[in-house]
Amino acid sequence: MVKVRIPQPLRALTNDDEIAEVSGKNVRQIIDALEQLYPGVKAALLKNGKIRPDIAIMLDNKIAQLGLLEPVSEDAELLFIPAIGGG
Amino acid sequence: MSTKEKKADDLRVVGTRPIRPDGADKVTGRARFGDDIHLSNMLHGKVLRSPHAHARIISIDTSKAEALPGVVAVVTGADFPVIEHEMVSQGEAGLADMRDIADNCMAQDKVLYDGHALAAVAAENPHVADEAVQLIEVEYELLTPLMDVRSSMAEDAPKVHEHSFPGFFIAPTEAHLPNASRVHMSSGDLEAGFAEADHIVEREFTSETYHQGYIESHITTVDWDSNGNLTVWTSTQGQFEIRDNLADVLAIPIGRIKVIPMEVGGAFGGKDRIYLDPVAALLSKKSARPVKMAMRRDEVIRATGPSPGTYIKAKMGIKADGTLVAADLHLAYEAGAYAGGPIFLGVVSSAARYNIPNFQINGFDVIVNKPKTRPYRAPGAPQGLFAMEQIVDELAACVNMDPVDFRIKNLTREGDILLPGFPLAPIDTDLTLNTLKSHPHYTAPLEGPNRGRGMSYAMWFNLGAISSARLAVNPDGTVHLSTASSDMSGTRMTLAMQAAEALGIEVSEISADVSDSQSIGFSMPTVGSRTTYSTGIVVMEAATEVLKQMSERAAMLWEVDVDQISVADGVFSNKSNAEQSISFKELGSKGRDTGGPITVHQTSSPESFIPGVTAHLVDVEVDPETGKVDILRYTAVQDVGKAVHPDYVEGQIQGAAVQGIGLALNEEYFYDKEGHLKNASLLDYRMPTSLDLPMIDAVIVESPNPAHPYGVRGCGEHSIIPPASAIANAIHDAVGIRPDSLPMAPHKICAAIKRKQAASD
Amino acid sequence: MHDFDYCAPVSLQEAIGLMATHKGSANLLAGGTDLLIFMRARRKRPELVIDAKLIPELSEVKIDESGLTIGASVSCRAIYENAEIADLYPALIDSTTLIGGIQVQGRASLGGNLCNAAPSADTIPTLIAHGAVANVVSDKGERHIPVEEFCIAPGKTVLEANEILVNIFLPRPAENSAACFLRFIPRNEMDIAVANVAAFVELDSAGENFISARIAIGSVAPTPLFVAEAGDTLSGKPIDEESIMAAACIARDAASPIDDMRGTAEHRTQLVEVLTGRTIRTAVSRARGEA
Amino acid sequence: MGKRHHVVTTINGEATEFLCEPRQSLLEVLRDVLFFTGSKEGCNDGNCGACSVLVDGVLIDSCCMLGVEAEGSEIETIEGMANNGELHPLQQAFLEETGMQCGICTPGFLMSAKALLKQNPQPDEGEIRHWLAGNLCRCTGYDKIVRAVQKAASNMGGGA
Repeated sequence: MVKVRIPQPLRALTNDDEIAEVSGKNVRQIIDALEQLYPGVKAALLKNGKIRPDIAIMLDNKIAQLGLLEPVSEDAELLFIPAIGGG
Repeated sequence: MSTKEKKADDLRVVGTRPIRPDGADKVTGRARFGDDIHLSNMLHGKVLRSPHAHARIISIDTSKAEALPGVVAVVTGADFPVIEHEMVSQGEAGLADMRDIADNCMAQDKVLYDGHALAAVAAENPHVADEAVQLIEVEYELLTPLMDVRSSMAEDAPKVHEHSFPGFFIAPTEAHLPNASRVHMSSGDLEAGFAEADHIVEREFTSETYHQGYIESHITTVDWDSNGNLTVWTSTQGQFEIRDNLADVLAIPIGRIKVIPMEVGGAFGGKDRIYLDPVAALLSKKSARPVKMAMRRDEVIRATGPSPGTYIKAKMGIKADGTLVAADLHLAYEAGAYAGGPIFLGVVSSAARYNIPNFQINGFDVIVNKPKTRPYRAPGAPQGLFAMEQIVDELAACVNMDPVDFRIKNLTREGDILLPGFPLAPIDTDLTLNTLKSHPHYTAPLEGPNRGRGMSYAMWFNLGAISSARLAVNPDGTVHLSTASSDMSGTRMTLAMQAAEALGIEVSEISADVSDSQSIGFSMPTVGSRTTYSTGIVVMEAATEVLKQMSERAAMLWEVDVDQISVADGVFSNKSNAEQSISFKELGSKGRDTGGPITVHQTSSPESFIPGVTAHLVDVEVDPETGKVDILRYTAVQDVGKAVHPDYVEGQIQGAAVQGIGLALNEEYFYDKEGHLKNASLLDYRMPTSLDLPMIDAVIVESPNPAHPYGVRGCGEHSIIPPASAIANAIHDAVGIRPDSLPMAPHKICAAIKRKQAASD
Repeated sequence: MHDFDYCAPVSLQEAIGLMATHKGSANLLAGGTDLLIFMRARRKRPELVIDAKLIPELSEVKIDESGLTIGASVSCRAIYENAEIADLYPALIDSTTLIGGIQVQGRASLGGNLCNAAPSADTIPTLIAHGAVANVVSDKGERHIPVEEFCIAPGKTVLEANEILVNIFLPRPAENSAACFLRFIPRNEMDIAVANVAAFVELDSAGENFISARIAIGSVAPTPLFVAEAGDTLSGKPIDEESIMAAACIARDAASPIDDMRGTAEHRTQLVEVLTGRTIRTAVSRARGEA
Repeated sequence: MGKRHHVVTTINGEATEFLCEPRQSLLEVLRDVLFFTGSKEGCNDGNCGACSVLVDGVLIDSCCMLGVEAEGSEIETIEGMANNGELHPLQQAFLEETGMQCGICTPGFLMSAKALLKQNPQPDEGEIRHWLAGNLCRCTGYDKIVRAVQKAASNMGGGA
């Protein structure tokens, strides 16, 4: 199972659950699985069929580069964090 | 092919101090910056800017300007295509609404700050253009300006924008805060945390808007040719950002735009976005001639940058043993005239460096009638730390702990979970603080009245993100390195050094340049302390591929399998015949005979969120009669993983620390009540001069970053963060007051000393 | 910048003629460190710019028994590099070494600083403290104007549109006298005074009592201000903190500063008191030959 | 457009004539008329020193002087600092001590430092900092610039 840390803005949809365990082989499947558990999550995370531009996905402490297509290993930990930078 | 894994102490090139390739041109005046372009038949453009902070544009009449002899073209907002409101990722520089970006280049319906562009003229020379601009007549309906975050967040504040700026982490607030969006992060149980605290300190802080202050203005030259192709010569941190912004704002295909990066005369985060470029493009299109536009200094200050002013309320609690147990931060940061300031970075940098089990941060991105904020070296961090590191100092004193020991007790270490939810990547955070504590400055006597010492500790993350590099082995066996990473401080050299290290050749064998947007693959701009680290990794990936292809050539020459070829220190050897070995240069010069020249182009995206930490120590002397603060001694310790070129690393630390000293003591935007900026010059915007500073002792420590082959961490931004809080702590040590407002200008210090005297009388 | 004509007369007569015929539409140019900036900012739009640097009378420095005459276009740098001036008028050195950076000092003139009439001008309080006189000519004749009467509002002087400031005369300081100028700025260089003060003191031969004093303050009123009472209160008083602070308080009370981007009224008021005390103390040391 | 004046000067030792409008500053003339683009514009009001040149041996900001005022003057710019390709000791020291990052302020600092060493061949740190205060650098924090000037002074053995 993939461990997903639920970011603050989604917790209204997850009844304040902070961690969800779902299965999936890539980010798209993980989000679909989350949607099954917590309806509305998918619409919050996606825009025009893509991960919203202000969200970065962190998989096992590395920023995912492939968006929804990023492969996810079986016991991975997945995190949604702000896409941010510096000067 | 087999290569030997390099250990840090094996490095031949990395860690040395060769002279940079662009240096000779820079000391002889030959280096070509944005303003050094002179094209045949070129016109000069100038911009009309709003004198009002907030007004509706009723009408613009350009007829008199057009009639002035020498004027060739005039544009206004009406000449811009109408594009949709769409939130886009501005790369790692944050999010933006593309329509807002266009509107910032040229106002459409409303002007939103003193200095907002609303028309432009191209003429035969800059003086005529300047005169013509003054002939443009504009009728305004004045609106109420909102000049600070608290006014903008007031319940009765007028709404600046009709459109909202929906984000995922940052959400529009309730209806009564029409100009603010909110980001919220928390962990633990705040109430319980404060309940178990033995000491609690709560304070409020404010800070004013300040600017990046690069000495080179914003300058661009655009040629819209008769085929509809645009060539742009500009001074920028990212030629691809300029290209992509231009394509969006002008609604033209990316393929028609070529951006040629000139030498960059300083940027610090402020040159990753279009301002003049689309205006010059439209003037060029209208006039069918190339157009150069350069901002005057007052335009740079009025209409570009800056870093946000803030209002911060912070409450922190510790147990009697000095353990931090709870923190509650309210951070309200100016976004400027459009949404999307550095609030996330303020939140993340405030939260990262200490373990605080019960933590809440509410961050607000607040629209005000000031120029749209842009990233400035560790955006959002100095302001947050000005608050927190002073409270930390106060809490340490509550329990009589040494300030360094207090921080060591609470600091985050590798693997600790940070507030956004991810663990801290490998770094030896103790090393930096212990180094500061054992530095002679820490225990040096500090005698004399009104003198004090203070310290501060900061953590910042550097970006990875996409870079491209191309290595070409020349017919004589020398190597050319191209990247797309703008070089503002010597990165052509630090990248060439990494290439030389990886290839096993001397750095003098490598030439390096920064290519235009059509000559190399996409790269993120030079931001976020990423170039030496991230582009460096990509360069080394390319170098590995070069060695692989050269090994194949060696195998071909010696008629053996490639697995018989070993490479070490620039020499290819045949494992099966000890007699056969060949140097990189010799093999390279046989390129034509072994299958043609070798060129490797590499694009990839190294990891982000590489932490770096820095601890600063400062001695000050306060003149209690005038409130003036003088810096007597300054030491900055920074963990840079591995210093590729130690001189440049010291330069980054020193330069950042001095910018931090500037924003700490004197730099600020001064607006009158109507929102007119009153100090838009380098006379009254007071950046530090050489006479305001001592030598800055930059101490490099190196705890290797495992994500980089040589252990490199980004180092460019970090040291701007601690100075304000370190100086505030030193002022407290000197005269017993707690500065609560940036900059710590003499009149504020004076007033605080008076208040303290009055209270003790 | 707007379009204008330029000429460089080589005699005072020629310049007087040009000023008379271009009444009101001509500007004299000395160092240009203010005029060029004002023209760029559209604060001045002369049709003719008259370069004053080739006019002999405006370029002269003369020291004799009566005092010091400095031509209006002489640069700050030429003043502070003059050892005789440094010896007799150290406050003038204080002032001229503080204007701008070395580059600006190479061009900026004493006359320009006076005619520009900025409330914060760094040479004017010193000139006032020294009892300097501005010598002015025009096609209508000569005028000799005490510097404390020269400025009438920010950027405005008593000069008529046809008049030329030729030079500034500073009387030779008496024995046992000296002056000092101090300004407060947030940086250490390249700034406009938040407040500034010049004090001239004459002591008795024992160096124990004030005989007379002249104090002028700047950046705290629409023009640089001669505070006669502050100096007068020192006359005949012993040199001690009580007399000095009494003068400082009078100077402080004469200030009527405003809040602006360079400082607050409250801070400026305090600075006048502090700087007055400090300038008097330094002037006293200099008069005693201690510094 | 304004009436142009004919101006005769010497620039870096070469007799040079040019035409300019009275409103063109010496900096504009150098950069846009004569294409000596080594002098830089940072502020155009005498507050950053990026356009520093020597006129008749005196260090000035070329943005604060009109081109027409240069009649009969000897002007030295950054382009004349190296001698036939051989770098001046200050230029060499700025390279060796990395007294620059972006490089936009560098020509101005070099001209200022050259004027300083001519007048005071062995300045101490305080004298260097005071003299260079009219030149702003935003990148370096001045530390390495001051060291470069010290090194050049030492290499020049006290003789400018």
